[in-house]
Amino acid sequence: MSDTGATSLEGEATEPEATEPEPAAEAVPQEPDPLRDPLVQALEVDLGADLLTSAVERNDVWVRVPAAAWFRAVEVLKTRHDFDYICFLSGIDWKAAPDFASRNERTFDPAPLEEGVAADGLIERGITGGDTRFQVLVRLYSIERRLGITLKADLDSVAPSVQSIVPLYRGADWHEREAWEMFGFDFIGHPGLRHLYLPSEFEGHPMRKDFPLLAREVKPWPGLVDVEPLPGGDDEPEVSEVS
Amino acid sequence: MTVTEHQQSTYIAGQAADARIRFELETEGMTLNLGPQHPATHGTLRIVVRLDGEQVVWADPVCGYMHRGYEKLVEVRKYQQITTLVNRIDWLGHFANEVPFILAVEDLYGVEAPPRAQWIRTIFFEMARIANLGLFLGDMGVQLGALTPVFFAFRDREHVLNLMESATGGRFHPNFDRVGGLKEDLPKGWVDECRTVMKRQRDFCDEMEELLVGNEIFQKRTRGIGVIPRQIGLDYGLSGANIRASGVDWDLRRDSPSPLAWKEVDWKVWTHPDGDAFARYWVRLQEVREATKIVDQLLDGLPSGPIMAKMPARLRVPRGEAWVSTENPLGEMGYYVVSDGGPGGPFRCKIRTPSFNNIHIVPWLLKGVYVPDIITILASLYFILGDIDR
Amino acid sequence: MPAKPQVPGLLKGLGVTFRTMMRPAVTVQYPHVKETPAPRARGVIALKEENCTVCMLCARECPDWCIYIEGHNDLAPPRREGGKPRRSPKLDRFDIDFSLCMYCGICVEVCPFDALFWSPEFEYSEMDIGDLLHEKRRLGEWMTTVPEPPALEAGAEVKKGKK
Amino acid sequence: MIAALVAVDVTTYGWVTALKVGVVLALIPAGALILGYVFLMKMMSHMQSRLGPMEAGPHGVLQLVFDGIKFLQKEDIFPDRSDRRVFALAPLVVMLSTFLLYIVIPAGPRLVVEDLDTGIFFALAVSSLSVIGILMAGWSSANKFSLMGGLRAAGQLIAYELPLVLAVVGVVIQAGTLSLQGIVGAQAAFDMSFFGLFTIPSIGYFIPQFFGFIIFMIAVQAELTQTPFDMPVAESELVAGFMTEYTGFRFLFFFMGEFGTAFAFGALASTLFLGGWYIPFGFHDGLLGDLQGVIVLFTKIMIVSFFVFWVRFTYPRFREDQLQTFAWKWLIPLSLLNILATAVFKVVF
Repeated sequence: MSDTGATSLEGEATEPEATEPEPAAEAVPQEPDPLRDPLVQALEVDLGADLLTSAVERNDVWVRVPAAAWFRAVEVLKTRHDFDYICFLSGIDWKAAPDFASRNERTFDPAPLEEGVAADGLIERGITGGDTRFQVLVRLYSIERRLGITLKADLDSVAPSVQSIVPLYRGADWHEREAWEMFGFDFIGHPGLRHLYLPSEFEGHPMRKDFPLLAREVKPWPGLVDVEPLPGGDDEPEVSEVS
Repeated sequence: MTVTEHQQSTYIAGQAADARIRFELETEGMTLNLGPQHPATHGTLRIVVRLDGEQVVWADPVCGYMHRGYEKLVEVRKYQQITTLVNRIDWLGHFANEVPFILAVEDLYGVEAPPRAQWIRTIFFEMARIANLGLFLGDMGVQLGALTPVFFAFRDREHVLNLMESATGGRFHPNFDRVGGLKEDLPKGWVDECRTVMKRQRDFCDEMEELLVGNEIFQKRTRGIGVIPRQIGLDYGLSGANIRASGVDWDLRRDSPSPLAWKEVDWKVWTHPDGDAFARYWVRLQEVREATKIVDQLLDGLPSGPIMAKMPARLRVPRGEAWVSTENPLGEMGYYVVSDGGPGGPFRCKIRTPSFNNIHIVPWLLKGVYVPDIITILASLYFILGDIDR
Repeated sequence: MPAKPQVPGLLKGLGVTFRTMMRPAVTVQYPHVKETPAPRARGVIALKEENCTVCMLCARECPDWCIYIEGHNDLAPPRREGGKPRRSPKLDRFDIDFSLCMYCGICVEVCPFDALFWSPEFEYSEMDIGDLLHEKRRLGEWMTTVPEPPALEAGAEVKKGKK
Repeated sequence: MIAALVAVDVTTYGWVTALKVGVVLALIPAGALILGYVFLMKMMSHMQSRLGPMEAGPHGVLQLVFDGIKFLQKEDIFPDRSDRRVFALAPLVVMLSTFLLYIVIPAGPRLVVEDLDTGIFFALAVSSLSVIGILMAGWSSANKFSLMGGLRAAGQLIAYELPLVLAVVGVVIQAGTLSLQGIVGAQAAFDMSFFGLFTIPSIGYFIPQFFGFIIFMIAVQAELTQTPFDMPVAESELVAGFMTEYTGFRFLFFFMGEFGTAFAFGALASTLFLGGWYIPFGFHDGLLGDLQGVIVLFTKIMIVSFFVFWVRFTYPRFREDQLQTFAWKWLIPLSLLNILATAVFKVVF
């Protein structure tokens, strides 16, 4: 279970309430959702222990499974609950983002430890929590039941890898190639992991948080030029900082 | 004449079988590069095609020539700045790109735009559809060789863009959507102007019907070509008119709970059983007509009132995740926005674009197809390069 | 066996093109006849220098970082005698690089002192891209082309005090 | 005609042919310019609700002239792995076939370069020369797209050569002679009388030979690689088909070849089916007859070309195999039937 106290939910709570430690997110228990709760129950029956956390929030179903049970979970969803439409598959790098917006000079340096950033520098997770740096997520949709589900799995921080779901959904091929290219997730059993967008000799994984965005390094921020101090003025140099 | 499932699979099997036989005869096929500068690809998509005579043995789209790295750029910008960036993804459906992002952020922030803003957003959304699909109706003609339809499309699309410019200031990039409402209200006389333009768009649709849909050569070139069975389409994640042309009755405007004003308007979702290039053209033609009807009804019932909810000057979106997808002109476009509660922009923003999946079916679809049909199929799938490469 | 082409489909197409030939053309001969863009069109940004207090908000909010501002503070006579001399900021340099600008309008909107306006002027293309960097004087000149904001639609709620 | 005006000493054979060759050489670019300007520039744009070129000269009349000059000063590029001689020769071969077509077309009682008594046979034979030129262009420009354009052109032009010839056979049977001057004369003398009820003064064979006329026009559309049959120059697939690699005056040759042939085929169609330079009233011989013949032929060409270009700007393009099946399975049987019917009528009446 995640140690960072994200939404953790045990057992058969009929209506899963999202207890957010932070006051910011609304902690009101959802009213029972007739459409989605049976699905969550059915998943709990099918996946059993593999269903780590699940939440019905913002009229959507979010489920987190361990990386090992990834293929099985997707297979169960496709065969038993006829989720026949693959919306997208992507990844998230939960490392704390260097905070660009609020400070004056937008140089990139390791992020300061702010509130909400756990000890190991991983930022507070979203709805279904998680404990490693990388997470892969897929969103499936069932056309008849007009129902969508987002499946997440934590991947190991050093060598993130997971079973490829191309045998189940042919549409996942390019999504997985993009995730491999951008995040460095290795998809076992993928027909041909090669670069989708970037030139073949490109090293590094751009979407990782520690990959610097060079555009912001090359050009100094025009806002740096502050109103220079008063000639012989008495007060300290005027840094017009409106924040 | 509609193409039954059996007919379609025999056609594909026949084509593929011929391709294989010739392949086994070790006749040295020709590898052809369609693109990245090619008149048939909307932008810079390159398709490496291995031909045997005029038939395709395999095809492999290569994209990335227009990869601008949106998802990375979005992470270093504030919410206000992102709407400008985001409406450049699908540059024909200008306003329709901003809406799902703004809805996702409003969902995270917990604010609800006033009804008048929601109605005007829906009007602009449908006008983006008319402008986008209007161009497709003409463009499909020019891909098949008919020169005149595309000029009609551009001529009548001008009025929709002028309307957008008079209201938002930008013809292609309105940047008019704000978290919590819209930037400004409509200028005087805009509503009547809009009604005349909608009338003109319906005449344009009738012209297209007469010029292309009824034309026997057009039907011969598109019926039974590039047939996508329902299950294969869903497997690849096709959305929008491409999947509705294969008989899937699914439209996010009706099926997903969206705060915009589609519920207050009665309209019909058009589908077609065949799933071939003709069906896709036909479905989009009906969708444009339907969109003009929607806009008319919206204009009649436009509520009055404020245009912007009360918002703080400095927007701080609380921590959380949200996924909102809407029925964009090209298909399902969605944003998965993760906010870390910080002052800056979103922590992560996955942009799900329809053309990415729509083009993913091309290798499967182009097997055993003639060269001229490659262009017909690509034109009928109607992708925009900005969508694929993001 | 291609189906025998029935006549109506093909002839209707010919009918459409013939009808269009008879109707007058819609194209506008640009250099001789000029279309006036809508009053709200975002053509170029005009600067009203008196309003500007060098608060750098627009430079900071611009996504493309294409506004370069330099200013200094002058000493203005104190409001009340014996008080501290007032600091009135003066603008030295206010350049907008229109080759980078993507016309999003955030600077015009975020400016708290209403110093920046949109003008629908669009004929300012240059031979050399360097000249697209409009300095303060040039932005001031555009002020004359800024139209009155158009009246709002019937159902709109006019905000109080909005200019 | 000019020969009659000029002093006697130029009646030697050498001078007359030189004069005729000069006239025909001037006719091809003039024909191409007129057709190009009136139809490709003006009519096409008005059909697409735009004005077309307006700047060059009043109403853009000199547009094609300036285009020509522009092409002349363009750089003459040879693709690097192209076969230079064949690449350079291809446009000339295409121009050759256009040039030879003009020899047999009569524009007045005495205005014909050479009134061969196997006129129409010669014209059709010569018109298939352009296939070789197009193939040479397609193959020699070392570009996959133009190779495909060239091969498609070969397949299409040969497939539509047959209906072209068979459609003409109907006319020849009815006229009884192969020479074009003879056909015009036969049409002049041919006035239809519906069982004595009333007689329509002869305006050519296109009423009795209606199917022949339709097949001929479709075949002409294909010979000129115009839109319902413009696979060889399919802009949206092969960029510009066999002409992709050509620049400068070589492309100008192709352009003139294309519109020159359109002018020539327009003349051929009006001579075979619409009565050529002859109209029932007016002068028929002497200088005025010639003048009137030229004007009448020109208006008939304009009418025929109007239909050809009107179809070109409206229809999408056939796919290669549909195009072939349409020719082999539809046009050729129809034209054979037409010949049979004409023969039967010829014998009965």
